[in-house]
Amino acid sequence: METEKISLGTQLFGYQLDNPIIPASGTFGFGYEFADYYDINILGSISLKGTTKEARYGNPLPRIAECPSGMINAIGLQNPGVEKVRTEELSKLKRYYSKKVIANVGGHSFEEYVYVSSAFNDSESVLAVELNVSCPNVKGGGLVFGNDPEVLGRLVKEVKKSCTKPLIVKLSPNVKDISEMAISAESNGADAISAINTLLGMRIDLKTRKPVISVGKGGYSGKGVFPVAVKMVNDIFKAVSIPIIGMGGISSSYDVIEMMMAGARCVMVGTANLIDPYACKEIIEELPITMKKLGICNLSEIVGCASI
Amino acid sequence: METEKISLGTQLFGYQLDNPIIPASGTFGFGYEFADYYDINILGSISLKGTTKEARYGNPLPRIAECPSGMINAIGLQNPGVEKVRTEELSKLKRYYSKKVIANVGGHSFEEYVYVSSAFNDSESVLAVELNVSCPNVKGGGLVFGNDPEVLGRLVKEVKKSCTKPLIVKLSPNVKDISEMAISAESNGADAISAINTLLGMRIDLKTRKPVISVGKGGYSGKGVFPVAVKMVNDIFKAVSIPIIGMGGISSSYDVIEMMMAGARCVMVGTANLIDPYACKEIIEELPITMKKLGICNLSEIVGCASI
Amino acid sequence: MKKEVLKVLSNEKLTETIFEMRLSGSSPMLPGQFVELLIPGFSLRRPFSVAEYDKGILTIIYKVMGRGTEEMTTIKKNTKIDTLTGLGRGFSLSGSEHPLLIGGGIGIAPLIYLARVLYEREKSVKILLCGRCNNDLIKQEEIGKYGEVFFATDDGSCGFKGNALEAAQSLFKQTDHYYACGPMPMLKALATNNKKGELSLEAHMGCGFGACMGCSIQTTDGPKRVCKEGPVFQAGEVIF
Amino acid sequence: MKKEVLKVLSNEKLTETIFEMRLSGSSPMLPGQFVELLIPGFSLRRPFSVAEYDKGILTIIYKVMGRGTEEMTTIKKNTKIDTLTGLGRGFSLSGSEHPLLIGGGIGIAPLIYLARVLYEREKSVKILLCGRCNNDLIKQEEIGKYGEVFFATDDGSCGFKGNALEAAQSLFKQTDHYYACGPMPMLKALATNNKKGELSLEAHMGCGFGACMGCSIQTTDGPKRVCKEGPVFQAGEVIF
Ligand SMILES: Cc1cc2nc3c(=O)[nH]c(=O)nc-3n(C[C@H](O)[C@H](O)[C@H](O)COP(=O)(O)OP(=O)(O)OC[C@H]3O[C@@H](n4cnc5c(N)ncnc54)[C@H](O)[C@@H]3O)c2cc1C
Ligand SMILES: Cc1cc2nc3c(=O)[nH]c(=O)nc-3n(C[C@H](O)[C@H](O)[C@H](O)COP(=O)(O)OP(=O)(O)OC[C@H]3O[C@@H](n4cnc5c(N)ncnc54)[C@H](O)[C@@H]3O)c2cc1C
Ligand SMILES: Cc1cc2nc3c(=O)[nH]c(=O)nc-3n(C[C@H](O)[C@H](O)[C@H](O)COP(=O)(O)O)c2cc1C
Ligand SMILES: Cc1cc2nc3c(=O)[nH]c(=O)nc-3n(C[C@H](O)[C@H](O)[C@H](O)COP(=O)(O)O)c2cc1C
Ligand code: FES
Ligand code: FES
Repeated sequence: METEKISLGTQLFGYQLDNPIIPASGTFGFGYEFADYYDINILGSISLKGTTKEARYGNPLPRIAECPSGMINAIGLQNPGVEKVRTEELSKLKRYYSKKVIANVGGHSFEEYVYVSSAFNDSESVLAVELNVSCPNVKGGGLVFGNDPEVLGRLVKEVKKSCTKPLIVKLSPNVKDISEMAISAESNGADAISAINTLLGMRIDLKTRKPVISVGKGGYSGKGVFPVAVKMVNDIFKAVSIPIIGMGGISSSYDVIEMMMAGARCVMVGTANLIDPYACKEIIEELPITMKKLGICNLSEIVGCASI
Repeated sequence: METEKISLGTQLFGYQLDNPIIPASGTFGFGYEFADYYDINILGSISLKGTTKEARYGNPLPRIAECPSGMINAIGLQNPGVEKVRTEELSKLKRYYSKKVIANVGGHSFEEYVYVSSAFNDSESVLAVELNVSCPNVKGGGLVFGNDPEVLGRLVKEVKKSCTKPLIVKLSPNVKDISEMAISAESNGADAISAINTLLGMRIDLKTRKPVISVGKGGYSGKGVFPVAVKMVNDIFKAVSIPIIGMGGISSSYDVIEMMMAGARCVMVGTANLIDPYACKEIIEELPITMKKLGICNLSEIVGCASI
Repeated sequence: MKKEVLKVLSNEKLTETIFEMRLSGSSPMLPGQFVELLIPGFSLRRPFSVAEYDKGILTIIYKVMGRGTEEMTTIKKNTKIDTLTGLGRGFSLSGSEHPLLIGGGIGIAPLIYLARVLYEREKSVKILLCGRCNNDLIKQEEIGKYGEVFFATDDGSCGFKGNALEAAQSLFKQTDHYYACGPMPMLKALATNNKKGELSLEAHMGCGFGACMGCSIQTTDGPKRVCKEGPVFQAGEVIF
Repeated sequence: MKKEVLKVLSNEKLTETIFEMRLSGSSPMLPGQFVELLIPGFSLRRPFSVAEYDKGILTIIYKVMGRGTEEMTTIKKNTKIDTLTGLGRGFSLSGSEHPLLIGGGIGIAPLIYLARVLYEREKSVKILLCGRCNNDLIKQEEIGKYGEVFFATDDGSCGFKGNALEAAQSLFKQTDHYYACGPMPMLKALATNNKKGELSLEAHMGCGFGACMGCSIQTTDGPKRVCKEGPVFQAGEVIF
């Protein structure tokens, strides 16, 4: 097989992505700072830092704890607020990135999700809105939107009423059955699923005998979550027919291919960017070589092929 | 601090364990084979391979898949059946191990759990029965006993009626909220909780494009699950007052201490035994040295100290 | 079983995808037994049959199959490798005066040591080496020292053109016991045809020393572990 | 920021718990900037201030605090280390003719390079080294070459007996600008007392180059990242 004949292209909501590699929300800032390191136009798309209605500082430090095979974060959705993101951050990014991006939306109430997700309706450079449903529902007594299929369904339906962009619902893995959640999202109008968000985890500082993270627990990500992510993406693939954006612990072109075989149409790379700022670039460069080794001409042929 | 003054002892159901290190079920066979490698009497106790009513071969091969930071298994509860375990395996083990052990019980129906767990009533060398509730409920349509608090409560209540040994309920991490499960177990009579069992995971063979494991998915264990286990053990600690046996990814004396600070009274070591047959021995030898470094005299002083 | 730190003496290419690694410091190994190497960066150990053993020096011959064996090709001389030695039970060494050894592909590896030991015990050894093409038939010269060697290749590029069973048919008549190692379909074909032999099997392993039940096969005598009761089984006992 | 593979030239013990590592192959670094080393076996990089830089040779001085820095002490000469260099913004180098440098414990490390550069710019440099005891006051001689050195220890085993703020009080009168690095309580005390200075802060880092928001502190000017807008901040802007 000739490397030249290998095609990395894929489609999402009718938009052509040059390749399936998208930096994951929260691990790539608002993108433009990575332009100092390489030409970010090579990326399929970019998922921006989670955005809320008002500016948020997030949680007290420390917000990061190391794990044997990944890390825990409890950033607490630090962001400058949707108005600034829509006006300033998006236009800064536009100077370096000519393709469309994904706006990641957080929220602590139905109203906030609806408000923030429809704030991007007129943003030309936004391909889709990605709803991060792992945030606690402050008004609903701290319950999480992301672990009750009924609540999730209502949220998706509400958001779809006013958000005109294609809607990606990003699922939390901290559930009993993720396919139940995916089905609820799909049947209430979601246009795609992304998964997985971080697993709940905790580390303790043996000297202070207290949790490393100021707020106790946080979200575990990185290589250690990969087998869980592959399994959940495959569960979702078997349950719904909308496209899936797979993520969780991807750090090489091999992982990309495995995630796609499990059912992902494209993938997001998170923690790997933090340890190696060039991770996405290296994966994109490796991908055709690995495909050749494995006899894969076209990535679309492998999506979900491992389902038994 | 003098190393001699350091005490590793702990109590479980009034029985004195010389140290909190117990090989986890399924990773130490029926124990006696490890006597070829070292004197297994140094172990606090041993949790035996999961036992069912009838002999089981388990799942077809391959049953094992490697992960970046651990492994996936789908053994499918291979065991010679409770009768043989009670008579042959226990007495073989008695030749090499003079302390009491934990009988791990699997089942595919209420009746099977009840039958197997009470089969050990008269086994003197059995300290307690550990109920592995992650098995699918064959009669209940494949539903798992371990992810519905109501079903779990009924199971524990049933088993307690006829099983006279202290009952350890071993919880699955594949739930929305593990403390809910722990509370249900405690309020229905469980004498201790052990956690976590394996996380559901999947790996795909990139050459065959099919899952590595014959039955598709399996249980993910090893270092990569440690942050999840610490978090869940801490959740359980805050929810119940019965003792907790913590496990999931422990591979060093540091991990033992972290798990105890999260709330575990003693710990089980699983996958580490498979990669290094001397893992438990090395951890037991390291433990006093690490305690000294950290200024810990007595392990009981740290149980749950990280709760905030 | 022993946990030992072995030192790499050499790590050389035999063919495009097959390498030979020599390691020092190993406890005694019997033909058919295997070792497990812990390759830095990987969680599980990799199992390899002993291809030669002499006074503490162990040879393995490995084929690049995936990311672990690929990584192994980069290991340099003097590297220290955490290894479990003396795993499994080997081939029976007595019982037949006219043994036939049948190796398919990389399954030839364990037969080298076996051939030498049988030869030193003055058996009249016949060896059938099978592969897809001539390139697969490694160590022809060395093996030739220990007995009469026959070849079979799928493409006919060396010896008989055909598969192992076809090639073995005439040799079966001249032996009362065979030893086979190779791909599962080959072993199954041989065992179905002739029960008077021993097969060395492979299985994905969690531990390699009997603790996890990850490698259990079904036999006429109940489940047995490839790593503990095996990797060598009687041809008649394996349920395929 | 650059991703570079540096080579260890030396890795020597300075005191019971403090080590000095010299690495070659680094792009230029400014005083107050930091690097992140990827220690094999660990997931996240470890951040260290540049303690000296000269023609591609970078020096860091590190204290053993946990398992990562403990592992670092075993790194041998010629080992190659995956490193991010040129991280963060350094100290301002102009603006004061009579700067005061205040280092607490391992916080002394970045002040060595800073002191030299200020000295070479012909500033009249005063340096206050603080610690629990004399043992903490590393590199006294080297620093002495760049300015007038003062000492303060909690136990009085060297110089003034007392903490950094107490010791700094009289020196503050002789300077219009200070640079401080050390434990958070020390920095807080200094900044509360005197706003005319710069502080080098620490924070647990997810990335080290501005991508994760793991290290954001609150300032009078909104949230700022220790790794990107810092690690050096104006004493007056940090909200403790
Ligand atoms: C008893 C025994 C003896 C063996 N002797 C030899 C030998 O002498 N020479 C040789 O080249 N190969 C031998 N093998 C096969 C060898 O172990 C595998 O080819 C090797 O583990 C593949 O590793 P990988 O990382 O390259 O492949 P990957 O596919 O990337 O490995 C992924 C995982 O699957 C396991 N795995 C994959 N294929 C096999 C297999 N066929 N058997 C067991 N585990 C597997 C790996 O060990 C690893 O845990 C033997 C296997 C067994 C069980
Ligand atoms: C900008 C900056 C410059 C620094 N310069 C120096 C220096 O010159 N010399 C020196 O000895 N130390 C310096 N430190 C602190 C040094 O990074 C930590 O002591 C080191 O990371 C501890 O690693 P460990 O594995 O030994 O500790 P562990 O506690 O085992 O580490 C666990 C995790 O916490 C992180 N961590 C723990 N303590 C700190 C800390 N104080 N700051 C940041 N991360 C931490 C580790 O990086 C790791 O991710 C600096 C920190 C920062 C942020
Ligand atoms: C530091 C950090 C910040 C994150 N912030 C967000 C966020 O704002 N919104 C979101 O949907 N996911 C967020 N995530 C989750 C990631 O997008 C991703 O789902 C997860 O980390 C798993 O992928 P990985 O293992 O490749 O990192 C964050 C993850 C990390 C590590
Ligand atoms: C090969 C293997 C077999 C297992 N078999 C059982 C079992 O029979 N019963 C059970 O309760 N848990 C079983 N487990 C789960 C372990 O006891 C333990 O809960 C889990 O592996 C997490 O711990 P670890 O990360 O230290 O391995 C098994 C785990 C492995 C790896
Ligand atoms: S590999 Fe664990 S029992 Fe054989
Ligand atoms: S450490 Fe990631 S932004 Fe500073």
